[in-house]
Amino acid sequence: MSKKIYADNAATTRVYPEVLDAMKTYFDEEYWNPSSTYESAGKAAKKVAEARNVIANAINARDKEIFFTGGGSESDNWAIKGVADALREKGNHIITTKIEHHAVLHTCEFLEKHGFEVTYLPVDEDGLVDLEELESAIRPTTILISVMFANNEIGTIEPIAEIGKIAKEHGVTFHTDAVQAFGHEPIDVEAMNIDLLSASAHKLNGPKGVGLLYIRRGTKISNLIHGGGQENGRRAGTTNTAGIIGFAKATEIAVENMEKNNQYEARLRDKLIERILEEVPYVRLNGHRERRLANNANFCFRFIEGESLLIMLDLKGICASSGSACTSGSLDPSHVLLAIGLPHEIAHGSIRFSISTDTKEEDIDYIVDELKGIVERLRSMSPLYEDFVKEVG
Amino acid sequence: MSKKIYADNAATTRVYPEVLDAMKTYFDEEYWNPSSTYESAGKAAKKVAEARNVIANAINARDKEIFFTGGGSESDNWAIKGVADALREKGNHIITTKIEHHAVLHTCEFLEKHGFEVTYLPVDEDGLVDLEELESAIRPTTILISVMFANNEIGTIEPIAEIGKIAKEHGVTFHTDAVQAFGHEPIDVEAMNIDLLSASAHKLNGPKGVGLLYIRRGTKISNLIHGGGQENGRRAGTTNTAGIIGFAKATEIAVENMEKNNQYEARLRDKLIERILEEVPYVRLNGHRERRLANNANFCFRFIEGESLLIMLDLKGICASSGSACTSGSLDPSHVLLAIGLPHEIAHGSIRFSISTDTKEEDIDYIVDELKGIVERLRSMSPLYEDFVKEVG
Amino acid sequence: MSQVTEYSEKVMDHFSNPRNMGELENPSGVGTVGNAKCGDIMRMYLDIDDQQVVREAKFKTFGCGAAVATSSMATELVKGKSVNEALDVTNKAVMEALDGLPPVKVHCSLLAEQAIHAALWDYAEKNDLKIEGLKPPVNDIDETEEFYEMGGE
Amino acid sequence: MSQVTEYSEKVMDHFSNPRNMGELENPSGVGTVGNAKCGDIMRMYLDIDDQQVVREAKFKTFGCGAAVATSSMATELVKGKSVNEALDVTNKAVMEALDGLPPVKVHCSLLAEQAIHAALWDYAEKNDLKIEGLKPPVNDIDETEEFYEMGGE
Ligand SMILES: Cc1ncc(COP(=O)(O)O)c(C=O)c1O
Ligand SMILES: Cc1ncc(COP(=O)(O)O)c(C=O)c1O
Repeated sequence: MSKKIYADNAATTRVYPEVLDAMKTYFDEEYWNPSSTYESAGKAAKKVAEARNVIANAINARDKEIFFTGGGSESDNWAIKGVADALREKGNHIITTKIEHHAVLHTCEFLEKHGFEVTYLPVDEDGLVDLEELESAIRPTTILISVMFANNEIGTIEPIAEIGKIAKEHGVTFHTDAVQAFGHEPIDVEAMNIDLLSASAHKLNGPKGVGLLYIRRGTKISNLIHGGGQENGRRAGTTNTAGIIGFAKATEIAVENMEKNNQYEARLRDKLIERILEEVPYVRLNGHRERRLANNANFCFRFIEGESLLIMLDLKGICASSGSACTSGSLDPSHVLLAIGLPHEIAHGSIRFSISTDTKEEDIDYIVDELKGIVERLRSMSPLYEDFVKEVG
Repeated sequence: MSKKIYADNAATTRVYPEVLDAMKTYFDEEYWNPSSTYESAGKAAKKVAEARNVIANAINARDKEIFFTGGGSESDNWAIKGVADALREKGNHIITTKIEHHAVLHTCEFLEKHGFEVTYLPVDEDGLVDLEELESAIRPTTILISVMFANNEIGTIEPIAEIGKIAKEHGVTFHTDAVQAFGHEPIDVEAMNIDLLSASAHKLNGPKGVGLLYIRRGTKISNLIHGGGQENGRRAGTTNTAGIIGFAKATEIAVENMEKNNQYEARLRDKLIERILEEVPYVRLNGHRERRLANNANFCFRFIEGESLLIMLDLKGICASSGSACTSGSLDPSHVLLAIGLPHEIAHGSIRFSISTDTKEEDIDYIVDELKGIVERLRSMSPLYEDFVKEVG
Repeated sequence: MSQVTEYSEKVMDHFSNPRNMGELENPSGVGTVGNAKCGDIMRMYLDIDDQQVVREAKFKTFGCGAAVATSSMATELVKGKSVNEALDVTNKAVMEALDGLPPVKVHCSLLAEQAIHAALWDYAEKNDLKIEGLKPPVNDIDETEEFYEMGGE
Repeated sequence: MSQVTEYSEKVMDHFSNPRNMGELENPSGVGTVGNAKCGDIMRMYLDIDDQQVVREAKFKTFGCGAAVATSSMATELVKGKSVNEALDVTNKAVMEALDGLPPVKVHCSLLAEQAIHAALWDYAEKNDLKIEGLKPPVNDIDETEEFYEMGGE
């Protein structure tokens, strides 16, 4: 197979050479534990401090408000369980949405087993949270609102600043899972009144296994990983110097090029969306048409199941992803697609293309050209399509 | 400064070139998310599966019993909180020791605030747990015994197989923090009746930010990081392919060379211990003389405070570590040194040398030679020594 | 673990080049099993001659790679068999013929078995036959949801 | 964050090359403050002439790098000063002279201030003087623990 188009950047991204370069020394030469006393270790500590500063600046936070973790999932778990534990006396109610990542949803479900009550807000057909609905869900016992910055499947960007404002007015702590947005969309924790924010390095051309939780000064939150005094006593574990330094380098590059990259990606994304909607029948674009991540295009192809589509694309050298249940071994398709109101049958036929600046214009054409043939072929195999054609006549 | 001797391998280790080599591709070329459907991702998944196998074999576990985490601290937190949560109905009593790493101790303290009772077993002057004391601490409500495999400060190796036997006889889940022992001491989870075991890659020349929890099949334990279905649904978070592959490579090298390395290190360690005990007055070796990690030597130098000693060594190019409180900002010295019965004043004067196969015989001589001068100099500055000399006459 | 790499070569072959895909004009029996809600629907067409031998088998499948491959293999396995022999084409037989399936995909082979049975049942009904050991198919295909009527695209 | 790199160059200089380290044979005043249990003990010797001017100052310190450096700096600062001026050598003055200390080390500078006061108090007592603003030192040096008598090495 010669052709290779990676269109699954929402799953993970290529580590940039500059990022790997920045990290390398911290594996073998400057391998010191930055918590140690000797001078060499101080160099590593200084580098980590610089990294923290770069990352803090990216979201208008203070250095001391950035806490490095082992990834986005840990950050989400920490934010939610940490607030739940710290504010247990104050209340037991949490508000989130039906379209959160499982790192949020399953954490909330865990808390439900421990006496917490969780409101899972519905979203509209574009995946947007309704602000009035959110506000009216707030109770005297509400201790946390957790709404994702941008959805990982359908790319919809939530009205975070507006939610932050509501949360602030009601004195409720506000967490946002910004794993898909950090380094991709402008974020200002001050202007947006964000109290807690999760991010993960590998979604922006950094390494896997390192993430962060932004914690606004003064926010009440218990630790999740207890132990040594690292991260100002808030998150134990020997500092992952290489990972953190790589994260910072990736952030630096992402922030510097954000506008340019987004313009580039949005143009290709729009071309992909337009060609597919025009040239393939019985297709639906999932997610909001405008308020969406620049790199995300998600479709449902009627009468077709996602995994089959995915494998056929793979055989043509195209890497994409599907919200189909078949890839996960469960019977239910993506909870996100169900939440935007798709029937199971349609939701099973979803595919997500998440492009990057590595994607070329000709790649988009190649994707659409191949996709047309594949969709046609799979429909010719589909009993659902057979019935549909017979019905329609 | 030309001379540079790194004698702090218990804090962290150099990543071997072979390990970095094994990892590299998984950052930039094979950066795929191993949970993805397309074929390329399958390669990464296969590599991770191989890594899991290498690591499982190292401790006589099955592949499915190995769960990768973000480090030793996370593994400890998971083991303890996970069992506490899963067995809450069965009981609320946990047994551990006074000399555990903070990742264990602070987790236990957290649980104490949540209705659990914890017995912190004392140790003898060598740092060994008393088996009878342990057995008699078991109550009908005991749900977990957590005793470290080897102590990170004084190097003492606990009687793990014996503890495993007792735990099994009483039907109590047994966790061991083997962060210092994994890859350094032979471990057999079957023979030793270990139910849960924590390890961390960076203690054996692997990368920082990746660890594991071994979970014996059938062990009841809740998740700590909820979310995606990675690690068989037990630990969410995008798989840290490079980290895991590096961890496996490091394990492979460590296991293959364990005997040879331990012989080498133990010889140098013994030389260090013997020369210091002979040539420096008023010194105490901490930890068991024989049942100790091959790379660990820990001393208390009377009349001297550890941080001063550490800086002076650093100025001579020697990197070591101290259990002195002054490096941590607290007023109490190491809880481990206090637990083996040292008075505060003596405990403040501790230093740990943790060598590696990189350490040369001449390094040992250099350390001792420099140390003698430094100890003498610091004693000449010490009012405690002044008083002592005057008293003794 | 990725699914694709867990598929055997045989599965990938039957997915990429499915045998007997399509419809039969006047089938002796046709059966549809599965559930669009769950993401799998298999339809099997059988052409059975007077000697009760399956002369032709065709399928259409909405479903994952394993669903397509098991359908394809199932048609191959029943072709040329007597009705009674065809009844013995179990999900195990299909799986073995495909060199195995990943654990999460075992249900697809069950579906293939059910599809054969459903088609045979249809054949039996049409011809007023009683086939020893054949039970009526459980038709759990969901009602088409009313998404499109409700303005869905 | 590592401690060493948080030390200013001045601190490192006064730690590596402490000024006035040692004892005085017949000091006008000597004071010992701190607590072995907490890991810091400072002893300051002062030689004060008839004009109540500090002619000589020496110290001995058991403690961390900052403890040594603040002792050294404190002796430098009191030398040549009158007793009343010496009283004004506060922990702040010591810290400033050292270009600052890491937050966890600020207590060392307080100890240095106390050591000066303790030595001055001793001088005042010996000479039956009353020095304005000087309070008796709090002697919180721990009882020597009985570890060695109990068989400790
Ligand atoms: C005994 C022991 N347990 C746990 C840990 C924590 O491991 P990590 O720093 O990888 O989280 C360490 C080392 O720091 C250790 O020595
Ligand atoms: C929105 C969102 N939240 C959380 C996560 C989890 O991040 P990680 O895989 O780094 O733990 C992801 C990606 O996997 C994500 O897309």
